[in-house]
Amino acid sequence: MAKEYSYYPGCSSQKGASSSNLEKSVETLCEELDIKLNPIPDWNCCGASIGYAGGGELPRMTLSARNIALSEKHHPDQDIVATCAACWLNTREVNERLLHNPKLKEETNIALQAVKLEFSGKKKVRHMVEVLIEDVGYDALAAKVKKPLEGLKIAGYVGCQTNRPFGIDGESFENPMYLDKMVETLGGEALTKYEKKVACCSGALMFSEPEKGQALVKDIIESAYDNGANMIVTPCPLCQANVEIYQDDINARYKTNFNMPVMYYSQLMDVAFGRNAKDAALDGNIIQSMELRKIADK
Amino acid sequence: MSTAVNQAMVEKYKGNFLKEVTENVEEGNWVKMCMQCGVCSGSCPLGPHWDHPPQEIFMMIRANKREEVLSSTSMWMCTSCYNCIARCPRGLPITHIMHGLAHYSKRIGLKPKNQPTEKFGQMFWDNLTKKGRVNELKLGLGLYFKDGFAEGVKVAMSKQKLGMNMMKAKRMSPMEMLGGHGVSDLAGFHAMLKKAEELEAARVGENTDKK
Amino acid sequence: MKIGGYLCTGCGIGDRLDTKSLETVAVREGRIGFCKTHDFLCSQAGVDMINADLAAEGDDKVTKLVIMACSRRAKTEAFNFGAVPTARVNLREGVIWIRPEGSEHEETTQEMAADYIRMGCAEVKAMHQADASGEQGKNNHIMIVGGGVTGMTAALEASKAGYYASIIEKSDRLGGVMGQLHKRHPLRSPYQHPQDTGVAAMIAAVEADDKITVYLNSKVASTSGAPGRFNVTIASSVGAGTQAEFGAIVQATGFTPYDANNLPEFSYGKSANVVTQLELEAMAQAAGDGAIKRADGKEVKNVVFVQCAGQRSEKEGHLSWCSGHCCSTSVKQAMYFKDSNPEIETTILFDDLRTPGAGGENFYRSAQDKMVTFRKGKVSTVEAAGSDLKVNFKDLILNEDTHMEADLVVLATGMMPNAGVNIDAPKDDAANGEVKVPVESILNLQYRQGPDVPQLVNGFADSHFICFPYETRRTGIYTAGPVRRPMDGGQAQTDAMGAVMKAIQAIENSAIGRAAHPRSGDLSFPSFRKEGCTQCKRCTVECPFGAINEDEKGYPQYNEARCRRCGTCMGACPVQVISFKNYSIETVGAQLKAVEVPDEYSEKPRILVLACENDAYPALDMAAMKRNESSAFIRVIPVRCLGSTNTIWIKDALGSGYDGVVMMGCKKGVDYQCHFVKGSEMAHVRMAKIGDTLSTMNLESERVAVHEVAITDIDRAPKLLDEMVEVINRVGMSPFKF
Amino acid sequence: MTAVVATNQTIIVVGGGISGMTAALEAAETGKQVILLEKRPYLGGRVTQLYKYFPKMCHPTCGQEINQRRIKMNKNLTVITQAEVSNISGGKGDYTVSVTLTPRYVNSNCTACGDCAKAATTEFDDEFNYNLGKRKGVYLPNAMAFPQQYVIDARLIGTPEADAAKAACKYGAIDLDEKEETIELKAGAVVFATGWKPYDANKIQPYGYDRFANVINNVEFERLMDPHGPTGGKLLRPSDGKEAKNIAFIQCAGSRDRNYLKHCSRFCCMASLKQTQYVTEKYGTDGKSTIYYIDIRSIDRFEDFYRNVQADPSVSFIKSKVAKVEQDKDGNPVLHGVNTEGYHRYANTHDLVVLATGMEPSVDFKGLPIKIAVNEEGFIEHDEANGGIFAAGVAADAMDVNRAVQHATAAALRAVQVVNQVAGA
Repeated sequence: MAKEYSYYPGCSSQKGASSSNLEKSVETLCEELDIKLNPIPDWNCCGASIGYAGGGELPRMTLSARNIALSEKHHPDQDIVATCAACWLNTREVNERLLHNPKLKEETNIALQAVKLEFSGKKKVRHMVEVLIEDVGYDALAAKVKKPLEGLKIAGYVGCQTNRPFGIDGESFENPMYLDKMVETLGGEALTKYEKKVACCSGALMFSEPEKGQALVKDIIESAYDNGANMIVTPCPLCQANVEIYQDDINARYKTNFNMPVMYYSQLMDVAFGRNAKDAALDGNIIQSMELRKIADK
Repeated sequence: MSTAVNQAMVEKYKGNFLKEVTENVEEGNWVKMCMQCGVCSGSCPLGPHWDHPPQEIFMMIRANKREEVLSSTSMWMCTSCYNCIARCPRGLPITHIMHGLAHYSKRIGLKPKNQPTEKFGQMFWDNLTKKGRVNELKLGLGLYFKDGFAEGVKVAMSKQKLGMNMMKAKRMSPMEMLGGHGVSDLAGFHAMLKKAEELEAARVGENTDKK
Repeated sequence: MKIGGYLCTGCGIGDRLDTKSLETVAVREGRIGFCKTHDFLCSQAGVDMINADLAAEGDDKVTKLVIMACSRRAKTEAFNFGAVPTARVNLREGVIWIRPEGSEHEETTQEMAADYIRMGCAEVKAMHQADASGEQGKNNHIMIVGGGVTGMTAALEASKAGYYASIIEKSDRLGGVMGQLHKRHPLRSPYQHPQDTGVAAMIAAVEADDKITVYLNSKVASTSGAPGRFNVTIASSVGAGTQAEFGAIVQATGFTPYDANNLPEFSYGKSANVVTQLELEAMAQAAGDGAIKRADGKEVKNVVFVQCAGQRSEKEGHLSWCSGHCCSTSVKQAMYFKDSNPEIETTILFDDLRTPGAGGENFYRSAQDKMVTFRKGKVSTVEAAGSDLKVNFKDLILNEDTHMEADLVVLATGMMPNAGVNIDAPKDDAANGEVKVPVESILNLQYRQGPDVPQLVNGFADSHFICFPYETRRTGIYTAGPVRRPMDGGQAQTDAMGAVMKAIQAIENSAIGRAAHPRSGDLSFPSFRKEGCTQCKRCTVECPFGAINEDEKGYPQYNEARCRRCGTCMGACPVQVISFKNYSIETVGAQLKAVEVPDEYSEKPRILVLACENDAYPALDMAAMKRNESSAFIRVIPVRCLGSTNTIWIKDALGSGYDGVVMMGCKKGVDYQCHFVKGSEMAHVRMAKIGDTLSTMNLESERVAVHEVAITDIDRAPKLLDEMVEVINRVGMSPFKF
Repeated sequence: MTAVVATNQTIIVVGGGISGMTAALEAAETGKQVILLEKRPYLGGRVTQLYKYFPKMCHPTCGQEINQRRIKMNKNLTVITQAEVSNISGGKGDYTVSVTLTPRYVNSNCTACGDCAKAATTEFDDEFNYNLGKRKGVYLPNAMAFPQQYVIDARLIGTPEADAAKAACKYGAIDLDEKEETIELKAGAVVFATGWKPYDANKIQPYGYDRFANVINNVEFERLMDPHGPTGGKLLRPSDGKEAKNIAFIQCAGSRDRNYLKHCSRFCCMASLKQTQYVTEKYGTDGKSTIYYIDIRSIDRFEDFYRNVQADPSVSFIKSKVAKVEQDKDGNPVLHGVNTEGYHRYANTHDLVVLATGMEPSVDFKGLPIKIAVNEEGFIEHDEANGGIFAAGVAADAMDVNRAVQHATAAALRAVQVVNQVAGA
């Protein structure tokens, strides 16, 4: 029987949005692993990490609270799962902050009366990666591998928000290993000494402070090259976008020749599990990994 | 309106900025717990761009440097990487405090002028609250035009290739221009946010009334 | 009377040495009763053999032993025959483990072993069975000087252990400084709020305890005697004095708060609103749990605490040390304000905030939680402007000179010990024009070395030893609390218990005539031959423990229970009339004379090594365990302390043809490591003068070397001996070989 | 071994480090019957692994020598090594303590001649050197080891090597058939002097102790200085054996931090100040020490020591909790952070980083079979309800050696009070 979850896709995963390839590849992955993601009906934006300029504490709390309340109403027995780092972080953080602050919870629920919802805080808010590690397990993932990612040297870029402050699987904030373990599970070579594993890509500040942001991304890519990587893999859509799509700008600014593919873990899994390039949404990447495509096309 | 709130706050807290922060800023009640170890300041990815890193801001709050703190660009440098929270030996939710201070400075009208993150952040908020979900295309275009039309055209032109790439990869859709995604219970959504904003404003107002 | 020799052939001794010939050396040359061999002497069978000889009757009865086996540090328990005079001849670590194998070394190695056997035999002949000191007496009564929380704790805990205590308190009440406090730091988890001082309950407990006598308004006018028989005159300022006998003494005389009048820069004395921490306690006490009011009756609204006021400073008139408690005290006092009214502004200006341990850190956090403001800043001045104050300081974080307004400033001033007279102070203080108020003695000890316990640094009466914090240099007298070291009340109470433990131990040991630390259990004690004494007083002056008084004619008067048995007096005596029964001029002198000195042309020099048994000897021992090679020409004699080395030994050695003498003692000076405090230093002083002797003998001064050796010098110690061999190679063999 | 006599007037001291030895000796030298239990095969505890003590810069083995001699000469005191308390029952003045003894495989016949070790070849990590070096499976734990008897590593039992060691012993000292056994002892009072363990630096992830060879902790640094230690007393860094001359000391590594230990471990400031002087001792002005700190807690007369170190031109101080350590291509640790005195950002390269890790109690007292008061930090609190069970030294709070000895002396008194009451009753 399929494992079912109350799914919070988030704005970037929508059709035609910046991480629609993550959405697609996760969809494929769920088919493979017999996982059913039930979208939270009429979900709204979580406020991301930059919402604070316009939104105060309480309005921002209510955003996620509404999503949680919707999930509580429609999927009472299912954990909430998000694929986007910021979506997961915000939802989980709001869940915990409301539980620890009765006043805030009370006010949030007053606001939620406007949509006839109530936040009770009984939900577990999880990241898709947690589902894979804890509910599926590395062994089960390994068992699914049909086309091992042989010869691929992969820098696991965990970034910030799928890491801090909650962590995945109790791992270290400074040196989480889960991406590396996944890569190895899929038959690839994990570059475990990759120094920029948890460095910041500048997040939303890439938009407002592009020079500062690109300086950070430059180091992230450079370190991957120094470690001999064929590609970077990440669980975070904003990390993926920031590291992938500005490489032209960075090359212009720093006189570099970066052309480093930045993939999602879900895309790697789809390919390793034997799915084709389309199912793995490889077309969704601006910089293609020929090596990965070759395996997908095998 | 902002300046009125500001005046009321100055009046109310009479040089006790720590108390003002404690009572009005998101997670501001944690500021008193800082022991000035500086681990947050050293952990920030955009650290070199902070005029005053978090630990110093906490000290400035105790030293009643109200204007200097609230008009600083520093808090707007936060990338929400959570390094500071993860490492703080006293458990201060520093990321949230930075966000809180930034928001508060805006609320009472002391925010720095022409701060790009402040502008972008507001744009983002307006974008998401309009339909309940973010319209990335409009947001992106808005960003290009944030410094005026001429500047916007220039930026947009320079970003043309990026945009084309994204469209080619089906990660950006021109259809968004025509409406795009949104929540269906938009009225309820807006009512909810309005209520939340009222409650929050009342908090500050309530505080300003209290002597 | 028979001396039994026992030669072990185990651990390679039998393989490396010609033990048959060693037996002959022991019996013929060492002239002992017999020499038995055993291939495993430390085994039960070996030890049983020795015990059987000790238990024998008549002519067969053995009364002294020469154990020819391993180092005295090895198998100590097996070869412990109580008071029976025993020489340990070190053939294993002392010979075979430091000498290489091979036929070319056999001769010198064998000679080394033979000499050590001769030495052991000679030593044991000069030894006598030690008997307990004659001056025994048990007195279960402890005198406790000082009736503060330290003194009261000491008294109550002594009573709980079944001993009697008398508290001598100079004021008219018990309680000391703690009794003047509003509240004290929390002592139990979660360490968040100030707690009741408990002083009233403690005073009640003291008063109710029939084992405790309290003398208020009293001072110690005179203390004479020794552990087990201290004779004390207690003088009262309100009535007649008392005479009493005590077994031991705990000095808990506490501290005097630093005089803030020395801090005019903080307007102390100029403004009534600048107060010390102790003065704030009085204000808080007056307020109860209500609002704290200033002298002018105004409620305090904005208080600033200035940490390290006049302390941690090298300025003239300031205290150089940190008083330890003051950070926590300010934290506590800020809470007095915050707990009564959270609206009161409280700021603590500190440099380093020192709130250690589990309790300290929690207490600090709790204060932050109560909105006490902490700023890292250095205060330069406090200005009084009318009734309000302006505190000028440098904010060290924001790196700027700034100021704060306050309506009350609290100065965290330091602790100055009440340790009485500094007996080591240079006597010529009056000469450099300084007029000093004479310090009153606390104990008025009728000791040759002065009326109070020696002070360490900054006037505190602490012990110098890290491992042995209660080793004050006056046996049976233990200091506790802030007189010893700056500390807070909780620590002082623990300290009081430690001091009481040592006091009880001193009582129990003096009752049976045993030495106190570090030679605990030693029954021997020094005595002198009056006929030979020249009343030169060197022994009384040099004794590190003040054990020896002088009678009216200038003869030494020993107080065995005060003595630590180091032998410094024996080393000091120019006419060699001082000795222990089992350790004397003869026991060492006979050993060095027993060595066979080959003639000048043999190319076999002889080097006498006198090594401190606490550090240098173990270092040589451990060097041997590592099989570090040493010269075959050394002959090592362990000494109790290098301070016990009498120059006659050096003269005798050089006069009898030794080519060099190496002395190894512990580090001296400020950070001395000598377990007898001054022993090593005295030896150095004496040896500095040996040059004259050498030149009258026409010998090169390099032939005598004095080294400071640490127990870890396992590589260095053998090298120092090699250096002497090189010296002899250079200056030639001694002409005094006969 | 089973012939130990104990009554309800006996004091049992658990832990044979400096605190336990002190508590045991002070009571025994007052005439009390004392049994001292030690988990390791030798006495002395952690101080035996230190090079020098602050503030005197003297050697711990010096006091250890005196204490061992006191023990050898004292017939009131019985020492049992490789002994752990497995159960306690009863109450004040009448406890029954079960003690589990693990085999040493070497009995008191041992003369420490070393022939057995010569017959052994297999090497194991040397615990005495915090695994920085190796030792044989048949070994004397350290040069000062008391009892001075060899030990056979249990991992050798059943191998030909163990048989070879047995065959090499001429004194019948090796008994390969020794088994674990449990004995029961009566006691009037029990003193826990179980000491501390260094906080596990692997948990302090930003400093990379688990990832970078040249990040070590403060107890390991002591071993590098010891002439008996793994480098023969040279300051060689682990990655490449290069002499470490530019050394960073990171204070509060795991202390004063809610992510790790909430408490201040009290001794670490002084320990690092002391260790800067090791660097100066080795290299003079060629050495360089940098202390990264929050507050320097050189309390009471230790302030003099701090002042002297401040005057040392090779030592500098940076008021900063280091944010993170990275490693450059040559294996040098690079420290990132902000000097908070005036806001100066740094990225400093050093040869070696020493983490001033804090103290945590080595025993989980909450898990004891008998209930006693334990605080949030895991230390035993003094409480009348603890009956005749007392803490000595670091079992009660983080503290330095000098204080631990004071505290242990006080603990001895508490125990003496109990047995005197039993005797008087």
